Amino acid sequence: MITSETYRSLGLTDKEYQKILSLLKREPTVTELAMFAAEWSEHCGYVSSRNLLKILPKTGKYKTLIGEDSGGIFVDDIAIIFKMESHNHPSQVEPKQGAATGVGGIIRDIFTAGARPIASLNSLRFGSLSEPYNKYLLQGVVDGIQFYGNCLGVPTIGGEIYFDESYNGNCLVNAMSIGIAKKNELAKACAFGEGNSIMYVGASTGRDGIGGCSVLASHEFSEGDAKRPTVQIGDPFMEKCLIEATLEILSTGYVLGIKDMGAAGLTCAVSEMASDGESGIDMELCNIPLREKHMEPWEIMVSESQARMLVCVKAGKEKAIKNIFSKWDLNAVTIGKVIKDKMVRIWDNGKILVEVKADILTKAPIYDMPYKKPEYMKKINNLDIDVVHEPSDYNIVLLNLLKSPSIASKEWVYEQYDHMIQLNTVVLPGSDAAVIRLKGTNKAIAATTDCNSRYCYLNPYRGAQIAVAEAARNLVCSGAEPASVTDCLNFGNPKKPDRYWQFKNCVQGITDACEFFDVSVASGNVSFYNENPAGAVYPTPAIGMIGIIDDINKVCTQYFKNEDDLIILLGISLEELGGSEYLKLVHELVRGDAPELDLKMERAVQLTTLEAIRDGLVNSAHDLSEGGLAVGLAECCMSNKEKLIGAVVDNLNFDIRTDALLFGESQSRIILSCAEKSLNQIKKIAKKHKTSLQVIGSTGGNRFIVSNNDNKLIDLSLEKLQDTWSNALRRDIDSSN
Amino acid sequence: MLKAKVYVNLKNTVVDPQGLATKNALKSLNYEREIEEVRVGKLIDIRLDMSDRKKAEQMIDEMCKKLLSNPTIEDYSFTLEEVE
Amino acid sequence: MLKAKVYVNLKNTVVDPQGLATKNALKSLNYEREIEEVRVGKLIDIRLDMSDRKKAEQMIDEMCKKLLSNPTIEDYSFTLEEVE
Amino acid sequence: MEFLRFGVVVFPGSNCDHDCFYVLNNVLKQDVKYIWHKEIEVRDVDCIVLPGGFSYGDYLRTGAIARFSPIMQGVIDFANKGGLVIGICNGFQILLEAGLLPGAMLRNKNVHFICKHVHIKLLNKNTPFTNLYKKDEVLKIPIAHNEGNYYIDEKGLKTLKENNQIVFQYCANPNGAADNIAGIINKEGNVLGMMPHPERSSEKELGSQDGLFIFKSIVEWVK
Ligand SMILES: Nc1ncnc2c1ncn2[C@@H]1O[C@H](COP(=O)(O)OP(=O)(O)O)[C@@H](O)[C@H]1O
Ligand SMILES: [Mg+2]
Repeated sequence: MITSETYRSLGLTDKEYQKILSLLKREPTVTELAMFAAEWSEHCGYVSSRNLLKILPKTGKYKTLIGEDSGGIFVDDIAIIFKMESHNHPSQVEPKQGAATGVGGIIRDIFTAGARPIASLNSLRFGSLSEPYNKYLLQGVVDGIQFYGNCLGVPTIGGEIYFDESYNGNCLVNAMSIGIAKKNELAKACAFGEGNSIMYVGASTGRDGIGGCSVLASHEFSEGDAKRPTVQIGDPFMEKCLIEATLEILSTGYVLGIKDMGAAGLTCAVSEMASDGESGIDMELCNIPLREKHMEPWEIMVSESQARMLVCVKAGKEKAIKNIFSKWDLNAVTIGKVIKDKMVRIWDNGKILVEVKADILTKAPIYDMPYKKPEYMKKINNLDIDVVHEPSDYNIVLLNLLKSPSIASKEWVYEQYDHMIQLNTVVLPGSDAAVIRLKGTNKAIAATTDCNSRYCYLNPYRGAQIAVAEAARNLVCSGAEPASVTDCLNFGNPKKPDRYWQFKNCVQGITDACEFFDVSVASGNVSFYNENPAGAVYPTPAIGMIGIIDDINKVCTQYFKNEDDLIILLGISLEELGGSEYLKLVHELVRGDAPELDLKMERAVQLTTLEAIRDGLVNSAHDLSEGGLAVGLAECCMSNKEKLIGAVVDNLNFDIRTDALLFGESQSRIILSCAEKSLNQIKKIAKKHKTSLQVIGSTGGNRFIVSNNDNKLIDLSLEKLQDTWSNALRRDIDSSN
Repeated sequence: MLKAKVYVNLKNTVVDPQGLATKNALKSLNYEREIEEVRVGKLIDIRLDMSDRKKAEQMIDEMCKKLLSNPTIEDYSFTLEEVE
Repeated sequence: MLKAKVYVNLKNTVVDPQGLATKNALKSLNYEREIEEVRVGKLIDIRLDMSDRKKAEQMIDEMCKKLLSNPTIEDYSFTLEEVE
Repeated sequence: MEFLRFGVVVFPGSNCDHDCFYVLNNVLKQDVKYIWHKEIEVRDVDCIVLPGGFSYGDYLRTGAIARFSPIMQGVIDFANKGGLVIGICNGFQILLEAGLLPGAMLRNKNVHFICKHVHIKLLNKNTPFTNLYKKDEVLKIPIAHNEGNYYIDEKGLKTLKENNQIVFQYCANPNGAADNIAGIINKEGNVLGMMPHPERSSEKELGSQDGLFIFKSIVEWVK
């Protein structure tokens, strides 16, 4: 007998349970109930987000493929598959393994699509580093990412990290992976063709991640059991073998479908492969390789043990598949077959346990969630700029900004990641976007992750648009055409209307911005319930974007290259301080509105930059973001450690407040540097695109000097700047509290 | 002077990839039949410049909880002995 | 069934980077004065499906020499106990 | 002989195997084949490459488990007969564990993985692996490792020096290695181990071509 207590503690509502009863026309078995609970959960079923996610654009200037588990675009005959996914909650309790298994999970999504993983990125959020636990989280997460990615041999080429109190108690760990395949080598995640075999491959099954479902256990939990952790130990070595074995079986032509067992493990893999293939699966549990003794069938069905996959194999070819897996010392066993009626039928030693129509399981209910504009916005959206006093020493402000961990160099982080393996990384981390070449072609991929969640907090719609615009801007600065997006939407409890309002507006913002730039959203992931006792984390719709470079010789980086180059500012600086790092750091204010965003102007600035790079006219391109003009210029001077180059910026002549001029975060601005002889041609390009262009100074020397109307505002040595910026994070971590 | 020997082990319910790899390696070294299970943990030796055993015990316990192990996935134990 | 506990430690003459890092981390957790030295080693638990203690001892010793420790930098020791 | 035949050994967990293959085959235009770790004999190659990576996950100790892979006896036999063997990064660690080179590897001094370009100085150009470099040349070449902190006791170090076995030294020590050692060769001069990755500095697009000359030197030597 299933009691209301049981299904409720599995997360099913009364209404949902009634629906199950009416669909089945009988009471579900325990195993069936566990499967429904898993499939209809937020995590697998996207029950409160699916309605909204529908609006994200599925097409763009590059032909887009929306796959079952990941998505991508086509460039000539190459498919570029990519996706970002969250692993926030496991990382909060066990940062190293949580982050490691997060990386492992997303990379499995890529190679089960048939693509060889060629790069990883991430997007991380932590609470303030003044708290020891947040330091521990940062170190642990970075350690987990390096441990897993380095061992797999997939370069981690970029990412972003921000620190803010809103993430105290709930860090965000979003991992992104990119893979490539020949167009015709892609694999599907479905099962079809009556009589074909269903094989289980990879690691054995244990009681990992069955936490929520343990209410189903009929026996009393004994001591160790009850505290069974939901965190797992990552095994990159096993996964590395799995990658090689999987790509090898896919090349045999005997594999019809393959799916990773991720969330909800076998349940999800079986029911979705059957339903996506419009067929049924009949399988026997007793053949499944188990790691622990006395596992109940429902435990096997919902276990989330790592590094396992389900494969649909042409009848008669099982042996060939098995041989490849044995070569890599991995399991491969036949556990069932494809059947014509669209049922999921599961046996345990000949006893029937589950008999459900596949798409009943996979068609989770969809809910329209109530939403309401949050109260806090009224309070914080207006900022009286007149009460913000201008500082007296801009040198100090600049140094403090460069020291702030969200702006400081992330070298301490990316030096721990192998970012060169596979011999493709043409632009290493440390520039606006990383660039990896596509061997055998003249092309390259640029990739970045971006999101300023403070903007999203102040203005979810525009904040999300800015995340897309900034990602595109970063790609353009490397010489790439923005091509497609993956997103990872990190929000609070969706059942709270104010949180859902944030979510809805961010999704709308992403949609509108992507449509404007004509880039598709090829894949993504939603993570709700990111809350701490003080409330939800800032709405954080992390954007991962990839761009295409047609000519690998036309790649650009952000740092100044030569002495005596001209420094050009594209775009317009407004008198706005809302949401800026400066306002937070110096005035301890999180107020105002997110910066203005004029998408047309954004496009004009980007088109100008891209055309100038392609014409070989510019020597460097860097977009302005957190910390504004002063920080952006300083980065141009010092982000190439091997060659620091100073700058004299003496032609600003702006008529806005000095702090806004130096540290305001107006959007749609890019700093270029070029030889004097190229200026006229760049001007012509800017004019054609109706972009505002101003020569603001020139490079050279060993100081960074900024003045306005003959007023010296900043004058610092490069050594001081470089030391402050590049060692800040290391110092924060090493300092004792 | 006191010396603490701290043993940190993965919980029994957690898979230990390192132990598994070591087990397989030992098996291929011809200990095929005998080896049942291998688990690899940490052994941390700490020399303390103090003599109060009680206090030392408390301190080591604290360190284990705070830094040396993660109770989510690991168990720890320790012994204390007098040394020169 | 026998269970061997194998302890593998860096030799005293070898600097232990991990031990040093752990020591510094502990110091920053306010155990500034007490901590003299920290060294991090390995603890390898091996369950053996055999009952002959003598033979087991010999076997574990062999494993230590061959695989579990590197004599250039490490020392090892072990204990054996009866378990179910 | 038209082409040199290189054999790149693949252990489970090797992950620079493709990179080495690519450079030898596509950049240097030589014959290359993979050698699976379960093979027991090395046949028809002029030089064996033990590539970087995490053989067996680097569990227990780097290179410790790989050292017992079936192929290693073949590699040892090959080396003892004077065959050229180069171990890069994890390959170097395996050579140490296998006893083909003296010493051992410890964790990096900062206990972090380090991936970056470094500069190394050539100390011995009279080897099959370095004959095309200039004397005392400084190379820009990437490192990427967790355990590159080379350890050897004093007596051993003295022997290395006496026999000119230290081939590369870091210009600025990144990991704590004894005597700044980045690469060493055996007494007989046919087995080289080095932590930096020459295959990662073999093409202009990737920022340096300084490593390519190691492979070129091998070709030159055998011819
Ligand atoms: N978590 C991370 N992992 C790897 N690289 C990172 C990470 N965080 C930042 N980086 C790298 O540091 C550089 C600067 O990052 P960021 O300040 O976020 O740039 P931007 O403001 O231009 O988006 C980029 O090259 C980025 O990829
Ligand atoms: Mg940027």
